[in-house]
Parts: sequence; C-alpha cells; structure tokens
Amino acid sequence: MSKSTNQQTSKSSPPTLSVRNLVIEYQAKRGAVRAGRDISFNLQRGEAVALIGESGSGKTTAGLGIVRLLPENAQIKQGQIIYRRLENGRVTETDVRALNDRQLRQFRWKECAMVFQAALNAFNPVLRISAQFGDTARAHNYLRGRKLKERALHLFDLVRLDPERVWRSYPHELSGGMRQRVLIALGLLLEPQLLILDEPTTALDILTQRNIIDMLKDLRKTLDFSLIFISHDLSLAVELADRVATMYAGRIVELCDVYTTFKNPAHPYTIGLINAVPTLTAHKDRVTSIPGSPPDLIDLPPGCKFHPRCPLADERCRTEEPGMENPTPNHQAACWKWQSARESLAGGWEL
Amino acid sequence: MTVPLIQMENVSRRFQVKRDQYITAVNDVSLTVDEGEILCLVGESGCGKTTAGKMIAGLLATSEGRVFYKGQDIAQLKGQAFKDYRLAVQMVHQDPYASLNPSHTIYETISFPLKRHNLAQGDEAIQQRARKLLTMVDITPPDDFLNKFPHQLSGGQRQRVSVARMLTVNPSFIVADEAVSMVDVSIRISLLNTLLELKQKMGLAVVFITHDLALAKYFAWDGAIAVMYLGKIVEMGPARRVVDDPQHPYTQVLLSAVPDADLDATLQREPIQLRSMDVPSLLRLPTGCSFHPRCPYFEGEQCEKVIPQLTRLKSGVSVACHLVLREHEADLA
Amino acid sequence: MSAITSVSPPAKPATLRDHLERITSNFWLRTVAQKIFIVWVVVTVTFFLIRALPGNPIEIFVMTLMDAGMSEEEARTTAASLMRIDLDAPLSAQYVDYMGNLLKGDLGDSYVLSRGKAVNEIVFQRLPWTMFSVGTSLLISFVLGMFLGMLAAYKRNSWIDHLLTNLGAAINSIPNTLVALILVLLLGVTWKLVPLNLMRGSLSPGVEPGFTLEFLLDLFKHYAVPGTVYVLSTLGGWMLAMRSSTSSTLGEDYVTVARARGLSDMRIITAYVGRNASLPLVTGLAISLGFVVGGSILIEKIFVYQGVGLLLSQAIAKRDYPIMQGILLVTTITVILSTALADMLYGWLDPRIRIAGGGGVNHVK
Amino acid sequence: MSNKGKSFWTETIKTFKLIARNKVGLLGLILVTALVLLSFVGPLLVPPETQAHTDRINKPPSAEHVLGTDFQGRDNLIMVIHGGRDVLLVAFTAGILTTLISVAVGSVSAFFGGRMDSMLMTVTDIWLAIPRFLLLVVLATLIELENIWMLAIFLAIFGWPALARQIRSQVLSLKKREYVEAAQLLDLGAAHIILKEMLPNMMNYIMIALITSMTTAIYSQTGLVFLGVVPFGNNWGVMFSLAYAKNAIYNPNAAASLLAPMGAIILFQLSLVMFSRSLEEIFNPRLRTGV
Repeated sequence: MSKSTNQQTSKSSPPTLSVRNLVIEYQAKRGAVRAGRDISFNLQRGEAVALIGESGSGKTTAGLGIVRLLPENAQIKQGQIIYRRLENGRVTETDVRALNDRQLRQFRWKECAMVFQAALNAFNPVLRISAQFGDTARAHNYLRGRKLKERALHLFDLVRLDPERVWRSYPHELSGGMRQRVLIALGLLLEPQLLILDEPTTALDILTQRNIIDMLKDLRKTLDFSLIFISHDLSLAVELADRVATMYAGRIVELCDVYTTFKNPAHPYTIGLINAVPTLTAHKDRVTSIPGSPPDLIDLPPGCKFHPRCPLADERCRTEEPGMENPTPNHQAACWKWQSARESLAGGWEL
Repeated sequence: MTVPLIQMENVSRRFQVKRDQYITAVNDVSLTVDEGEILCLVGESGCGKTTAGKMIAGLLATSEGRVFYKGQDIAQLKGQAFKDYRLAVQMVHQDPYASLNPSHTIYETISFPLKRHNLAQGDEAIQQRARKLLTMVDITPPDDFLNKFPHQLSGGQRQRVSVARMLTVNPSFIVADEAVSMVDVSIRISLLNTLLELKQKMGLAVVFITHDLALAKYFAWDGAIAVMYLGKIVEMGPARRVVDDPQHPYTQVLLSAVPDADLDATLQREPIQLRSMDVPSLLRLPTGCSFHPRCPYFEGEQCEKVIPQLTRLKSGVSVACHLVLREHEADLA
Repeated sequence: MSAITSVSPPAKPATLRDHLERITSNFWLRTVAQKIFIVWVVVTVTFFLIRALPGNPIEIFVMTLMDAGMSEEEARTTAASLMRIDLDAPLSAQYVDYMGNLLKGDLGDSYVLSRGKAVNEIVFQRLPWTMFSVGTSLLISFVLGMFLGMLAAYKRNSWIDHLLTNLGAAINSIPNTLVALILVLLLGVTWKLVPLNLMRGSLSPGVEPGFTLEFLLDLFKHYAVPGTVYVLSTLGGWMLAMRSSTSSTLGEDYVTVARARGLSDMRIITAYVGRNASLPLVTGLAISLGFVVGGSILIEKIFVYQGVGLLLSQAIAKRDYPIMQGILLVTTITVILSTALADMLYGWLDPRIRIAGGGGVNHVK
Repeated sequence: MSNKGKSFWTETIKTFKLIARNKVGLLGLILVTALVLLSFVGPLLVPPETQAHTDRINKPPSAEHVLGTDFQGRDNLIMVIHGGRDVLLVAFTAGILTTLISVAVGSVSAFFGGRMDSMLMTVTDIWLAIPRFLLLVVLATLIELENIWMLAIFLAIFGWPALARQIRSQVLSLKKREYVEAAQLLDLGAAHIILKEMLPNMMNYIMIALITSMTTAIYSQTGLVFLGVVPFGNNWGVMFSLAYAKNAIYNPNAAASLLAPMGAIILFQLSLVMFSRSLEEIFNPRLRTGV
C-alpha cells in the first residue's frame, strides 16, 4: 500500500493535490510527442486552479495523467502525483502513480472525478441515467436502492434539473446542457474531494454555458471540493478559478492568481495570449496577435520553447530553458525576462 | 440609390427532418450588404446563421423569399450572369481539416480554379500567380508550400490556403463561416487581420458568421452586426453600437452571459435571469416573438401573439421587440 | 407550423407525443407493406420466368408425359391439375389464378420428386430441419464471433489480434462448399474422428423425432459437422465486424468516462462496450440469415441433411418447378420474418430508435 | 512530356514501396500475379490433357505427376493450369461489373438524393432481404447460362446491393465535405468534383469493393458449379465437383484430384484478401508523401 497516515488539523492542511515534475509522452510514428514536460503545481484544499492553454499545450494530457486515464500510446515517464484526502481532520496521502489497478479504480471518481470535454457522449446511450448512477455507486460500494435515488435526486436539484424526469431518462432524451449537468451531478455523487473539469462548456451555446458556470460557482460555495478547471478560454478562468496555470508546449509557463494573471502577467506568452483575445469592452487597437504558431511537440525548439515567437528572445532564451522563477512567492513564471517582460511589451508586440 | 451587392428579401428556409416534420432554420430574414461592407451574423448554434450564409453563397436554395446579387435574383441568373455571381461570391469554411482536399497539393488546390477559368495561361504564369496569392495570405515563402499536402500544414496555415484558393477567382463578396473558431487562440487575430487587410486592399464585402460577440465586434469594428435568434434577426446595426448599447432583450442577455476576458467587466457584471433555461425546439417555434418564453422582460399577450417586425430606429439600429419599439416610438427612423 | 397555438415554457408534452405516435404507426405500416411487396416480387418474377421463357418448363413437362405414353390432352390435364393452372388461359389469367391459390396457401403439387404430393406439405416437412441447423449455427457463430472480435479489438495490434483478423478474413473467403469437403475429408476419411454415417443424413435410421434422449443425442451428432461448416463459413464475418465495431466503441467518450468512474472491467466490457458494439451486428444478423439459408443448399447436399436445401438440390436435378417455386417462396418469407424480428430486437436493444417501436417507453416531457 | 513520364514512374515506384510496407499485402500481390500468370500464360506453354489414360487412373502425387491424376488418368497439374482461366475471368468480369453497378447506384443515390435516393435504396433493400443465392440457383436452372460472360453478368446482378449501400454512405459523407462545397463555389464543374475531388478519396473503398466482389463471385461460382447448374468446360470448380461426384473423397488415392483444384481456389481467394490489406496504404495521401 502506498498510503501513509499522519495527523494534521484542517486549518494548516497540506494541498489536496501535489503534482511534481510530471513528464508524459505519446508514442507516434514520427517519434515521441512530448505532451507533458515537467508539470508541477499544488492544489490547495477548496481551491480552483485553471489550466489554460491552446490545443497541444498539454492541459488535457495533464488532467488525464492525474487520474491515469491516458490513452494506450501515452505514458507517464516520471514525476509524482500525491493526492491527500481529508477526513475528520485526518489526512490520508495517496501516491497515485503507485496505485495498482484495483486501488486505482477506487481512487477514480471516489476521490477524484473527471468531467470530460465531450459530455454529449459521456453517457452510455443504451442505459438509463438511473442505471449509470447505479453502476457508479455499486463500483464504489456506495449507497443503493432508495437511498441512492434520494442522493441522486438531491444532486439533480443542486444542478438545477428536474430530478424525477432525469432519473428515468435515457441520455438521448436530454439536451446537451442537461447532459453536462447530469455528468457534473454524477461527478459529485461520491463526494470526491477533487473534481477535474475538462472544457465543461465547450460545444454548448452561450446561455447554457452561462447557466453551467453560475451553477458551478454555487456548487463551490455549497460543497467542499478542490477544482482543476481545464480550458482554452481565458475568460472562463476569470469566472471560475482562484489561480491560473498557463500552459505552453507541455509545460506550465506561468502560475499565479487570476487577478495578477490579467493585471500583471510576467510571461510573454501569457501577455500575448491576453492581448490576442478581443473583449467586448476593449478598443480594437489593443488586440494584437502572437506571431508564428505553436511548436511541433515531436520536434521542440531548443531553449525556451516560446523563443521562436517571442520578441524578447535573446541568445540565452534560444539555448537554455528557464525554470520557474518567482516574481513573488505566489507568482511563478518560466521566463528569463520575467522582470522586464511586461514593461518591454507594454508598447506593443512588435519591437 | 445604389444597388446593394447582396440583398436578402424576406428569406426563409425550411428543412425536412422526418416525414412530416420541418424545421425553420431561417425565418423571414431581410438584409443588405454593400460593396466593401462588413456584416457579422452573430448567434448561438442553431440560430440559422450558417444557413443564411449558405443561401447567400448559393449553396442552398431559399424556401421563400429571394436573394439578389447586384439587384438580380440569383435564382433567375443564367449563363454569363450566373457565372459572374458564382465566382464573385465565395466562402471560407470553418473546419481547417476538411476545407482542403487531402489528396491534392497546395499548388494543385490553387491551380484548379486558375486553369478552369483561364485566369492564368501556361504553367509558368499559374505558378507565378499561386506564389503571389500565397504571399498575400502570409504563407511565406510560398515555394516551401506549393508541393505540400494539407496534412503537412497547421490549422491556421490551412485556413490561409483556403483564403488563397478563393482569391484565385477575384471575388467581391466573402462569406466567412466561423472561419477562425477552430484555429488556435493565439493566431486567430492574425488570421482575421489578414482577412481585414485583403478586404481593404481588394474592396471585398464580408459576411462574417460567428458565435463570439467580442470577435464580431473586433472584426466588424466599422461595419454592422446582425444578431440572430431562432432563425430571425432580432437586432441589427453598427457593430460597436449593438455591442456597447444592446437594445433587444436577447442581445442584452447574450452580452451579459458571455464570459469575457476583461477581468474588471466580468467581475462587475450582473447576470440577467431568464424566464426559462430551455431553448425552444426549432420544430415548434414559439408564437409571437420567439424569445418570449425566455425573455426577462416578457409582458404578456402582445409578446405571445404578435410577431415583432425588425424596425429601424434613428440611431441606425434595427430592433424586433415590442417593448423597445414602444419605448422608442419617438425615435423611429 | 404556425397552427400550433400558444406554447408556454415548458413545452406541453401531449402534442409532441401525438406527433411521435403518428410517425410510429406510419413506420409499421411502411415496414409491413415493404415486406409484402418483397414477397410479391419474388413470387411474380419466378412465376413469369417459369412460364414466359422460351422452352418453358411446363411445355417440357407435358412433352415428357407424352413421351411416357400419354395423349397430349391427358398430359396437359395432368400438368394443369398438378400445377393448379389452366394451360389454355392467357398468362395474365394464369397469374391471377396462381396468386389466388397462393393466398389460400396452396403451392401446387410436386410433379417429379413425389408426384401428386402437395408442395407445402413436402416443404414444411423439411423446413424445421434447416431452421434448426441454420438457426443454431448462426447463433453459435454470432456469439463466438462477437467474443473473438472483442478479444481482437481489446488486444489490438498484438499477435492474437493479427492471428484472429487474418484467420477471420481467410475463412471468410473460402467457399462453404470447400470448407464442408475439407471437413469431411479430414474428420471422416483422413483422421477418422467422425464416423462417416454421422455425416450423412440428419438422423440415424430408426430414430424417431420426439423428446427422447436418444433422439436429441442423435440429432446433435448428425448436426455437429454440418453445423461446424455453417459456423466456420460465417464466423470470420462476425469476428471482423465485431472487431471494427468494438474498436470504434472503445474510442467512445462514454467508455473513457466509465473508466474514470472506476467501474469494474467486467461491467465496462459487457454493458458499455459489448452492448453498444454489438448493435450494428444485429442488423447484419438478418441479412446473413438469407445468406446462410442460401448456403444450405450446398451443405445439405454434401451431408445429405434432410432440409429444404437438399430438397431444392433434388428438385433442381429433376427440374421439379413447383417445389423450387415453393421453397423459394417459403424461405423468402422465413428470411423476411426474421429480418423483422432482428429489427425489433434492434429496437429493443437501442433505446434511441425505440420511438419506432411504439409502446410507452418514450416519456419525452 | 518527359516530365509526365517521369512522374508516372515515380508514382508507380512509390505505389510499390507502399505495398511493400505491408508484408501480407505484398505476399498477396505476388500470389495473385503468380496465379494470373499460371492461368493465362501457363496454357500456352503446357499442352492440355485431351484424352483419358486408363493406365493411371486416380494416382496419388508422384515425381511424374506432381499433383497426381484424376478419375480419367489426366494429370491434375495440367488440369489446374488449364482450369484457371475461366474461373479468373468470371471473377474479374463479375467483380468489375458488380463494382460498376454498386458505384453507379450508390453514387447516383447519394448525389441526387430525394426521390431518386429513396427509390434506389428501396430496390437495394429488397434485393438485400431476399435469399439471393437460392434465387440465383433457381434462375440459373431456368435461364441456361451458355458462357462465362453470362455467368459473370448474372453474378454481378446478384452481388451489388450490399456494396452499393457502402458506396452510398461514402459518397454522402464526401458530398458534405467542405472542400467539395468549395469546389462548387469555385465553379470547377461536376466532372472535376466527381473525378478530382471525390473519387481520389473513395479509391480505397472502391478497390476494396472490387476485391470483395471478386471473392464473392468466386464463392458463388463455386457453389453453382457444384450444384451442376452452370454446365461448362474445364475449370477448378468443375474439377473438384467431378472428383467429388466420382467419390474421390472416400478414396485416399484420389484425394489429390479433389484437393488440387480446391487448393487453387482457396489460394486465389486468400491472396486477394491479403492484397486488400495494402489498399489502405496505397491510397492514403498521408503515407504517399511519407510524412
């Protein structure tokens, strides 16, 4: 068993999740796809961290890695994933990478539920919602029968669904937004302490998306769980997260609270990304794009992976990859120029 | 009065979904686009914006109403006149992975229309033209790309090649259907800027279809925005005015619901509560104003029974809402 | 569309339901009409081919009778009564008569194999045997093929996958006649594993059908080898279909989500992967039934198995047209009924199309 | 001109390299070629067995007669060499015809849609629901099939429906591709759209359809010959049927005259199936450009 127990009070309780130097690679015909490179972060109890990045930045890979649900051709090469359960003031530590199959099955969903991107197809089309709740409960020796139904109906109520109707439905009888909410309810069924939401609102229309965001905000107030929120959309991070981890080329390049990320970003990529997204209020001329395109994960450039697109890049950036630097204790950025980046880029992207 | 480049006149489009079930994807839409003008069609999935775009491009016939190109009904065009229209109105599609034929090289893709319409004679001239077009869309250096296949290009590059392919026939009107929504966030703006530059240089008119209001405002900065809901235009007017001072309740709700990358604005925003969460089925559109079952300002009988007409206010914005129109009775244009 | 009055949120359930039910009834009507139409086409085509072609079989039959010493008139009357037709009437009238008799369930009499005996009596005597052997084999091969196909998909790109898919494609392409002959040669002659008399006939002489142990044992002993041929000649197809279906199901989100939910492998394999992956195969079941029944003519001939296939091959050898027509009609109806059964099974397995099945399962609110 | 020629050769070489990537496919191609040569060139080199040799009836394989002799004392190897031509011709002709019909029905149905589509698909469904082999057998007794071409046509008429459905769904999905729409907008013409935009992306389906219909044609042909409803000449099917009729199966000495033609049929089927494994590689532009 990979569990050790130590007693601690919940006040100074250690992070729910600690990810250290996680390296994940996919095997492709052309070579190794380096989808996760040295990913490290802590998720505090009750906190919400957003993993933000473009396609290929490694954000989904990181999420799948944490629950060890990577596809067959992917592998965790190194790193550590420590999950800490808090119960009655006692902390139980779990080394996720060391779990065997049976322990892993118990860990998934009971400790950490992951709600996926394409929730439209997240349910088995031939089973009623009730049966799929039953499956989940049975797999974890959770409630049964009437008690289970009561609990599920309560959750449906929380996610603003018509409980009795949903309970009896087949997935295809529910709209996309409803299915997404059912999946979130299912995620909360076993009272996990960690919830991972991977693009939970993509493919939904705006008003439904708004509804789900508001609902998640409410849930965070009423229920006690830590949240990892994966999205390509910076604006969603604003709504839901306490801290933002910006990812680029498989790595977290900046990690700090939401406010600082927007008001005082230190990494040129974060700065560029914020400037590249038009807002409803900003003037047209504020918006500038980042030149070039994201790197090929099989054939990464040397040095800082962002240097080919970075106007500040110098010789050091081209040869040596920066580690995480600390502008302030709660703000980290992987950039040699973190001190001057924001100022240098204030006048515009083209130098 | 000059003739608009494209005009839709009371256009509707129905699709048969089952034996005797129809959905009305576009419902009595009228709009005009002048030469060199930008119009953004904005709305959620299923609002009919793509269908409207396809009818303008002539890929779909209308069920009712007519589409005019330079004052002529496109359904009646024949011979040379049809050919002029056909080539003048082009489209940029959404999916960079499906918009280029995987079995043709970039050179072939661009040379087909050139050869077919005799726009360049001889291999040398065609090559020359292909290089020039690729340079125009920032695919540089073009020689590195001519013999590549689509799968060797990134999503953004593919979209640029689609634009170059369309430019071969010197169009004057472009329908861009969610042209950047599947492209990485960091390169969306540069792709949009390329389109804007081309528009400027070649005097193109553009109908830009998107679900992203902020993007619409950016792209149509000096142009117009039309907000669609369940097949109808509910509000239309100068882009910045529509986004900054929305009139129609639906536009207001939409704007208050969009997650925005502006931190301050988002933190201050008060959400508007809808009467109902469920989007009505296109199979059975609500009577009267289609937004009435969800409208936070729902007033009763009039909203339920009378279809509000899109009416122009003095400000230049047109709105289809009984409430707004009554409040602005004095401002009717 | 505009006829629908006031819709206040939430939408009223009743109207939608009416709508669904209308489609439902339409669907069944259409299905039944189509099945009847198919049977009619088969009957009509064979009728006219038999009568309208130059040198048509009836004239030849009359000639044969005359050669055997009958007068022309006698011969024509005999033929006419056996086939229940008036040879002097125009073709259209003959057709109407024939269809009338069919509706009464009268398929005419055999005129060579066992002259004067009613065709439907002969055919219905043989039909159970074919239905038993073909049906059982199809079921075995379906289940086995699903199992092996899933195995291959789960072990994608392993040696066992390569072995199974290549083997599957191989046996799928070998004509069933050859499979049968090879089995007889290997099992019966070369290795002498199965006594030859178990590969001839469907029962040992003297064994009477009934619910006796002796009968059942003998039945299965005689069925074993021909059954194996049926299974082998269809197994590959099921396996390959199930492999590709399982592969795509394994890529579905709900399978990944089921894993994320910590469900046991067994539950995922059966209720999540297996059930969904097998759906497309169920429709194939009906089509393959037609195929296997067709193959029975060859297999039953080789194993002298007393089913309709053997009967047909004998009828063909003797050119006994009423029997050929009768068998064609009866098997077509059987196959079409099974198709309908498979459709219903599909509807039962897949709630998404259950709308088509009617009944109170859809509670769209 | 020289440029075109060169590109033809490089394309051909490329294709062979792609086939060679898949060992099973390569073996299939080699075997198919070998059997085709054996059946079409072989008869020119080896004189046929025209008469019975009563002194060497039903001999097992020996150095002199590698595949033994049959019930009339004829050399099985020579019979196999001369018995392939008809089988292969029927397979190729029926295969091509079946593919043509199914491509025509499938693409017309998908392309025009509407009433045309529902009409063609109703016919297809009816054809699919009938026990076709039984009908085929019955009809074969009514319509005397005088030569192999008629047999090929007959097999094609009975073979197309399942393939037509597959082609239809393929065309339907291609029709909706955005590049096809773009070609419409650029007014590149129906011929260009079908031949240049859609066909290249359907080639592997069509080729697989062709191979499937060839194996199916041989499958059915074998059955028809065995039932004796298609009476003609010397071919592999007739050889094993005759051997079977002469009880070769119970006579260990005669087993070779049963196994030789059966082996030839099985080998040809297997090599076709193996070759079809390469098609995916040949028609995938991703692999063609070697990235």
